Formats: sequence, C-alpha cells, structure tokens
Amino acid sequence: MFEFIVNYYNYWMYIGLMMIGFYAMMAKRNLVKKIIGMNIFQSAIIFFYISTSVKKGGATVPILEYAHGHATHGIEHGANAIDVMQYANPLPHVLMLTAIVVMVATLGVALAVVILIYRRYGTLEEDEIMKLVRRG
Amino acid sequence: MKILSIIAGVLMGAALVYGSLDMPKWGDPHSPASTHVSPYYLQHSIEHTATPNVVTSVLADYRGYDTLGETTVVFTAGMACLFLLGKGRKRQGK
Amino acid sequence: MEVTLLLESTDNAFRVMERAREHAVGLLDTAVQFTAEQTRFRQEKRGQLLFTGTQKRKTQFQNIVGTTIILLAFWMLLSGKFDAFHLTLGVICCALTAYLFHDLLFANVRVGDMRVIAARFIAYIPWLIQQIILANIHVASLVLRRKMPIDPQIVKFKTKLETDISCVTLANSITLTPGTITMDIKDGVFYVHAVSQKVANELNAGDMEDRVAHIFMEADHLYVEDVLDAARIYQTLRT
Amino acid sequence: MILPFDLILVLFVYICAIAAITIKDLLSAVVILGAYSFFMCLLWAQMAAIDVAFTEASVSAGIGTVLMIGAVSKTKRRSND
Amino acid sequence: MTAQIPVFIVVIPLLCSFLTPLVGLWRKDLCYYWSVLALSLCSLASIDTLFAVIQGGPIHYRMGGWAPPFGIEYVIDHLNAMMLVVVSAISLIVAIYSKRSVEQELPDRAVYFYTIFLLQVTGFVGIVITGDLFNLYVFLEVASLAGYALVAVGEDGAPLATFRYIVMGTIGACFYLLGVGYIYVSTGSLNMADVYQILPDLYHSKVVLTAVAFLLAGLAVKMALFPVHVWLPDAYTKAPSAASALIAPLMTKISLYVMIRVLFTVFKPALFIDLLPVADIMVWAGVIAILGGATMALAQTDLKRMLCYIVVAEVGYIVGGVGLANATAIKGAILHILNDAVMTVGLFTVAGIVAYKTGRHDLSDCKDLFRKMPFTMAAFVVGALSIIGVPPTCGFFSKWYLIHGAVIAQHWAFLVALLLSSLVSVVLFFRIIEIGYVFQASHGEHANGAEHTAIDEAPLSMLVPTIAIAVAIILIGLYNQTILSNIIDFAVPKL
Amino acid sequence: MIQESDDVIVKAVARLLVPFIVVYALYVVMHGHYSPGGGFQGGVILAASFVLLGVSHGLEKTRRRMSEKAAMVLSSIGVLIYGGIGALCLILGGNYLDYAKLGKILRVTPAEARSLGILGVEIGVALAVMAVMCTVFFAIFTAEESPEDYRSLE
Repeated sequence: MFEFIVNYYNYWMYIGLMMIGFYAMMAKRNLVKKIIGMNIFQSAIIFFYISTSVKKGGATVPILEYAHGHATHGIEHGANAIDVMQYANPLPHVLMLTAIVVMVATLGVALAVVILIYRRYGTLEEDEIMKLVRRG
Repeated sequence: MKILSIIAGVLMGAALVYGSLDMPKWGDPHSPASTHVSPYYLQHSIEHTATPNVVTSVLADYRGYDTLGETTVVFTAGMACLFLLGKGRKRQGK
Repeated sequence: MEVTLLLESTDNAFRVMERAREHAVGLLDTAVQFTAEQTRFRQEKRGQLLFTGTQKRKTQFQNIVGTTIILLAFWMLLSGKFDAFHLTLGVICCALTAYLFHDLLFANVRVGDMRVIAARFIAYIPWLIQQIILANIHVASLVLRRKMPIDPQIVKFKTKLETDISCVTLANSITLTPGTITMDIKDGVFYVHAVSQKVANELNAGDMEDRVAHIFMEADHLYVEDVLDAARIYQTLRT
Repeated sequence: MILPFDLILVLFVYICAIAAITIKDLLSAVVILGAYSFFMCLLWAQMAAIDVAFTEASVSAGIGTVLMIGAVSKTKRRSND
Repeated sequence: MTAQIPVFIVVIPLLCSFLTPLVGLWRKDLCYYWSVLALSLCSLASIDTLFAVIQGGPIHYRMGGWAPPFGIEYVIDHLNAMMLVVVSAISLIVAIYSKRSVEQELPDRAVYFYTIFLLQVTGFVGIVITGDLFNLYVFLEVASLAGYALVAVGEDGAPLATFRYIVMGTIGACFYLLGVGYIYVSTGSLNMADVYQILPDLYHSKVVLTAVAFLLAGLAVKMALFPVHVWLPDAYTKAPSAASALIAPLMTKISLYVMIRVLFTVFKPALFIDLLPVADIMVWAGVIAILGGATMALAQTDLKRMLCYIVVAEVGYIVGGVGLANATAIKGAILHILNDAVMTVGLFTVAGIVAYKTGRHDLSDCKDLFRKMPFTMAAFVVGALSIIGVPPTCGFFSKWYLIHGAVIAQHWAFLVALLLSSLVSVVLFFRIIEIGYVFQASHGEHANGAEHTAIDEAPLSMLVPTIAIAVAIILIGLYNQTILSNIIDFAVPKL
Repeated sequence: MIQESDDVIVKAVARLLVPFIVVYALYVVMHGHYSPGGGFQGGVILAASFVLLGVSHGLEKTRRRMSEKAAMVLSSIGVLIYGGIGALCLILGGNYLDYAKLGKILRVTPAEARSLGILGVEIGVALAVMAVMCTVFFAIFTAEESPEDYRSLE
C-alpha cells in the first residue's frame, strides 16, 4: 500500500489543486476570484504534465552539456554518446511552455474584460451585476 | 451553486484519480512517455540542430509550428487588449 | 574584547590610509572641478548655444560608451562564452541597450568624475563591510544577552547629500548595516529605524554620511583640509 | 526528488491556493497567487524542468501578478467572498 | 511548389493578420480590402487542396521537414478538406459582408477588428488542418481568444457574457488538454495517426477511458452541448453582427469536427461503439440537446437569441447522428455539419442586416421587412426552409440521412426528437414571417402605407453575400449526391 | 495611470537596474541554446524592465521610450520575423519552418543553419512577447477608471 502511494502520489497532488481551482471558478461570485481560480486550475494541469516528464534514477535537466558523464563536449561525441536515461523527458516541458504562455494570454484578455465590466456596472460581484442587469 | 460545484469538483477529481490508477509508476524511466518519442529528441538534438538545450531545440525546431501558434496566441491577446481597452472607445449602449 | 580592539586598530589603520589617499585625490578633484566650473561659467556667459549643444552630444556619446563598457562586463560575467560569435552578439546587445538607456545609468553625474567616483566607491566597500561586521557583532551581543537591552527608536536627520544617487547609497548602506533600517526619505530628511541607542548615536555622528558624500564629491567643503586646499588653489589661480 | 522537501513545497502550494481563493482582500489574494506561482515554479525546478520553472517565474509570478494588480487597482479591492 | 499549397491555407491568414496593424497604420480603410484579399487567397488554396484530395487521396505535409511522430504533421483527408473549404469560404463571405456593419458598430477600431478576424480564421483553419493533438489545442486557444475579443466589443452586456464565455471556454480547453495529457502518458505520442496505431492495445486501460471522457467533456463545453450551452446564447446575441456571423456558425461546427476526428481517427470507432457506452450517451445527449434547444428557442423574443438556440439544437443533431453509429447516420451528421454551417451563416447575416437597418434585433423589429427588403427576406426564407428541412434546400437531405440512420439503429427517441424540432422550426419561422409580412400588411392599412412600403434594401456589400449564401444553400441541396459520393463517403469510417 | 513615484530610493535603484535587466534579458534570449531560457522568458523580462520603469518613473516617461503605437508595431514585427523565417524556408525550397534550407544563403551546414534559425526565431518571439506584454500593461494601467454610464445599486 505504501509502495503504491509512493509510486502514484505525484499524479494525485495536482488533482486537489484542480478541484480548488474548479471550485473557485464555479462557486465564487467575485470575478477576480474566478480569474484566480482559473489560474490555479490551469497551473494544476501544467503540474500534471511536468510530473509525467520525470525519470527517477538521477535524471537531470535536459541540457546536454550538464550531464553526469560527459563534461562539455557533447558535440564531438555525437548521438551514441548520449545516455537517454540521464535526462528528463523534454517534450512535456515544451508543451507546458506553450501552456503557460496561453495561460497568461487568457489572463490578460480576462482582465481586460473585467475592467470593461467594472466600467459598466461599478461592481465585480456577480450577484450584484445580475441584480443590475435584471433591473435593466 | 456552491454545493453543486463542490460535487462537480469532487466527481472530476474522482474520475482523474480513477484514471491515474493504470498509469505507469511515477518517475518510471521505461514508461511509454519517456521511451516512445522523446529519446529521439535527446539523441539527435545536437546532430540535427547543434543545440545542447533540448527544450529549446524541440520548442523552436521540431515543434516550431506549435511555438508559432503560441506566439500567435500572445499576439492575439495583445490585439484583444488594444481592441477592448483602446483609446477613444465610447460605449454604445441603448 | 581583544576582537574589538583588533577591529578598532584596523579601523584606525584604514582611516589613516584613506585620509592620505583622500587628501591627494581631493586636491585633484577640486582642481578639476574648479576648472570645469570656470569653463562652464565662461561658456554660459558668452551664450554659445551651439557649443553647449556639441558639448551635450559629446556627453551623450561618453555616456553611451561608458554604459556599453559596464554592460559588456556584466554580459561576459553572465555568458562565460568568449568565441567571436557570442562576443559579437554581446557587443551588439550592449550597444543597443546603452543607446536606448544611456540617460539612466549616469543621470546627474558630472562627466569626468566617473573614474574617481568608481575608485572611491571601491575604496568605500571594505569600510562598509567592516562596519557591517561590527554592527553584526553588536546586534548579536544585544540579542544574546538575557535581558535583550534593545531600545528601538526612529532617528530623523536632515542630510546634506544633494543628488539622489548619494542619498540612495547612504540609505542602502544604512539598511545593509544590521540594526538600522532606512524607512523613508522625504525632501532630504531621513527616517531611520535604529535598534539601540548606540546605533542611533553612531548614525547621528554622521560618519557614514560624510564618506558617502565624499564618494560622490558632494559637500567636499566639509572636509576642512579640502576647503583650505581649494582656497589655496583658488588663490594661486587668481594671481 | 527528495520526498520531505517536495511535500513541504506541495503543502505551501496548497496553503497558497486555498488562501488565494478565500481571502477577501483582492490585492492580498493576487499577491498570494504570485507566491503560489513561485512555489509551483520551485516544485518544477525540483522535477528538473528548469525551463518551465523559469518561464513560470517570469511569466506567471512576474507579469501575471503585475497585470492582476493593475486590474485590481482599476477596480475594487474588496470582495464579498 | 504545388506540394506546398496546403501550408498556404494557414500561413496566408496568419501572416496577413500580422501585417494588418501595419497596413492600418498606413491607411485605415485598406484593412478591409487587405483581409478580403487574404481570405480569398486562403479560399483558393483550400479549394485547390480539396480537388487535390479528391483526385489523389489524403495529403501529408511535414512542418519543418520532420517525420511525423517527432514533428508536427498536416493530414488532409476528405473530411478535413471539406471543412477547410467551408471555413475559408464562409469567412470570406462574412469578411465581405462585414464592411458596413463594422463601419456602423465599431467605427474607430476597424483595424483591430480585421486583425482579430483574420486571427480567428487562422485559428479555425489551424484546428481543422492539423494532425497533432497538442497543436490542435494551441490553435483552439487562438480561436478562443480571438472569439472572446470579438464578442466582448458587442453591445451592452457583452463583457459579462464574454466573461462567462471565457470561464467556460477555459474549462473546456483545459479538459481537452488534460485528455491529451492522459493519452500522452499512456502512449508517449501526440501525433493522431501514431496514437491511432498504438492505442488498440491499451483500450482496456483506465487511463484511456478517462482520456476519452475528458476529451469529450471539454469538446462538449466548446460545442455548447445542451446542459453546458449556457455561455453560447448570451455571447452570440451580444456580439457585433459581423462577429456573430463568423463565430456562431463556425465555432460549434469546428468543435464537432474535432469530436468526429478524435472519435474516428485518434480512437478506433470500435472503442466508443463496442467497448464503452459512449455512443448511447451521445445519442441521448443529442436528444436532450435537440429538445432543449428547440424549447428554449420557442421562448425567445429576440431574433439573434432564437437563432442561437437553434444552433444549440443543431449541435444535438450532429452529436446524436454520430452517436447512432451507423454509416448512414454518420454520413448525415457530416453532411449536416456542412449544411448547418451554411444555413446558420445565412440566418445570422440576415439578422445582422436587420440590426444594421433597425439598430436592434428583436422579433418585433422585423415588422414590414418583407416589403422594405425583399431580397434579404427571400434569403432569410431560404435559410428558414433549410432549417425546417424542405426538399430543394440542403437541410432536407442531411435530415433525411439522420432520420434514415435513426430508423436503421431503431432509435425512436432520436427520430421523434428530430421530427419535433422540425415542427418547432416551422412554428418559429412562420411566426417571424407572420410578423414580417402578414402582421404588417393588415397594420399598414390604417397607418400611412406609402412610407412603409418604400423599399429600403440593405447595401450591396451586405446583400450580395447574403444572397450568395442563399444560392449556396439551394445549390448544396441540388448537388448533394455529388458531395456525398466524392467527399463524405470517404470521410465516413468503416464500422 | 501611474504617477511618478516620489520615493528617491525606488527611483534611483530602478534607474540603475533597468539597463542591467535589459542586458540580462538579452542574454537569456541569446543563450537559449546553452542554458535555460529563450524567447518567451527573455521577452517577458524585457517587458518587466519597462514595467519597472513605468512603476517607478511614471507611465509618461516610459511612454517616451515605448509608446503604445511602437509596441503595436513591434509586436507585429516580432511575429513577422518568426513567420518570415518560415516563409523564407518555403521560398528556399524546403517545407515551412525547415531552417536547414537557410544554410543555402548563410553558407553553413544544415545543423548550424538550424541553430541560427532557432536564434532568429527566438529574437522574433522575444520582440513579440515584449511588445505584447507592454501593450497589455499599458492597456490595463491606462484604462479609464471613471465609468461613463455607470449604474450602481444605490
């Protein structure tokens, strides 16, 4: 059982964060709080992806110069000298770089929209806005 | 609304945990994610692109089209902010 | 006790050495300053706008070159790659940055003073470190005593420093020294939080302020010798 | 990865996340969100993803926080929940 | 150079959108012509690609020259090619149409409008053309962000609707991303064809099951399937008319396309038909969506909002048709994607013209429109007939295949829902026609009739695209056999 | 709208730090091949230098260095550099974004051409990201606060 948890806990840690984010996005009435929830939600997913890139057993950063075995001259050694097990999996890192940038882009647009809403209604609470909208 | 969203969140979490039970062990160097495509990048990055930082070479070359899309996302966000908050904007309500 | 003695004696040694050097440099400084002032005065009197224009451009050029050199040093520190390609990149980047931001690094600094200021600043650092060590020991002794005889207070004093950069240097030096924190600077008045009376007294003595003023060649008249020297030079020049 | 260190970081991340969505002062919430991003970035640096950690530190904890502070300063600081 | 043509479909709108602000700095009024030029080039390229696909089978294009599992690949098969033509042609038509409407609604921000318009089209085209799961996410985000911006500048209340759209859209996109992540964990690949090869061994894994669930859930949010459609009506009603004419027909259709692509070319059809109960769930979701959309549409008094609920109902047709899981129904569903895109854009352009002329888009504003704008309303009638499903128009044929498929699958509830919704559409559109024609005729007699009967037709730049769409509706209906036998028969998977 | 800060320390330190931040950002962009970093991070740090300048010296002075219009043009140019390099590869006979074909005009081996292509792309990305972040920063911080037709609960 303990073995099982140690093997899998990293896949579960992000789920709690995701639930927190999801709850904030759905249940909070303040619009900025919703955006905060959105941010947490997205970064939880990034957490998951990064978890998949880890290799146990001394895998380091995927920069070929900094490997344990060969000091600096990766270029001369060519392909056969590179031990794949020494480096973390670079693909999820690349994907998540994209996702982070998408995250901040969404954040910018959402904040612009929030400012527009505030300019119109003078409040950021969803229930108050709905009251104003219903009053017409 | 609060209870509903808590239920939805817990359901989502349960589904995710259920799905993760069949995953390869965390940090397993022989999982499909680390053996199928990514070794190619690590092995050939220097030979193909003369770039020791594999993340950069994958980002800008092997999957460069993704990065173009990503830059487009950023550009879209900038244009959207100008579009929404730009100067001289007058609200046209009823 | 021995430690304090030792430190004090080194302090004295530093002081003597520095005085000597200061004497020489200060003399030179006042000379330079004086001549510069004379020329500027003359130029303004004649109202040669064209000339001042070229002067300004020249100053700008010097600023750019100076900034580039400093930034290039920073770049090399970061980069650690000295092949032609990366060096070229570095030069291009630094020159570009210097061109765009030349007025930021050297604002309010008279050109020509830079080397002197740099030399004095470097000479100031060991003194500051020594002060920091002393203050550390002091604060540690305060804290480690059972009764903790601290006496927090806010010291307020008006500074004689003129430029913002010297104010900032002083404020940061005060903050760096344990036991004192600069809280605010408003119109030349420092508000400093001091942890004990001794620290506050040291602050009020104004030693650090004098040194900072010396670095940036401000308020040099406070050094009596310098004033005398200046008077002497002035007299020789006049006659 | 060192397990205890990792768990402490995760604990911090959770604390920050919960604090960010419960605090009523929006400016504090936003700043705590910045701290959350920063702990997240430490966690990723721990998992050998320094590029991602770098990006997160500069993009999410840096510019993202600045933008949110800007938006909060343009709107209201208090929130009802 | 002909081998490079597929890439132009994306690259032309992309680069032109980057150039639009620069063009706008030089001459503001050139932006319109610039974007029309870009989109017509894009349409030409996609039509060329469609013919190439019909003649020579699927096209593969390697981005950056890297072999598929490592680099990103375009795969253009018959379904793709058809969608590309639909997207680029509709966006061209809407771009032509948008001139006057933008001049009226967003006078000082036309430059940004056209930039974002082109980016939106880029996003759509990028989603359709790609053969890589993650790349699809990136372009989904491009399209979504552009969509948020286009919606948010609309009339009063648009920002609030946009905020909901952003929240729901982000949840949808994140679920999609999560699904892709689960697939990546179990297969190690992101290329659709590669995943298709690897996955069959893993079909009993819980990871893949969760991945299917999350992919479909995310796409359901994006396509506004009935219970999670809440963002759609507000957003598309409040958007500027040119923007809603572009987004409302295409965004949902593209999400549906992605769903079909994921179900048929990432997973094998056998997975969701035999192994999992996905197909049944989809049919019932379709039934609920059709009934819900139709009921809600009946309750509306706003023209655009009513059309939005019709879009929600139409989504149900396609989801249900795919869920019926027999060749006829899937054929009908794919044909309906094409038809629905065309007829919805027709209706939304007419709604835009009404808004342009009257400044509002309530149903009561349609009074006397049949006399004021006979051509526009003729186009509207064609679109309405197509939604109802009257024979020469294209809507009839796809509905026919869907009904036929329901009969084959013996799924009577779906059949009943289809027929009911057709009935509801009849009621809806005859109500509008009554308001626009009959009501005013009796009313106009004791008002001074001369003023009302003066023909006040929409400007040509709006009218011509609208008429063109109406003609296209009829043409697609007439030539539906050609389209079916040349394109859609190849797109239907072998079950 | 941010006014100029009245704190001497903040102003002076910001003044001294900005050039170094910019050089650091450029270093991050240029050394993406060898160390962590690249266009996005470098671009964001570049934008951060402008943000620092804006926060400490006020937006007016920042606008003198980077106006909204300049930011818009730069963001277009940045993305165009990326797309343009891709299109250049197309013209030189390769697929889109196939940097190896750049070797034909640069006269280097394909691997080095790819390396240089990556560098060019990173520069474009950095420009675009910097300009866009500045744009968003300006847009959010200069948004009009006072609502024109403002309905409140009272």
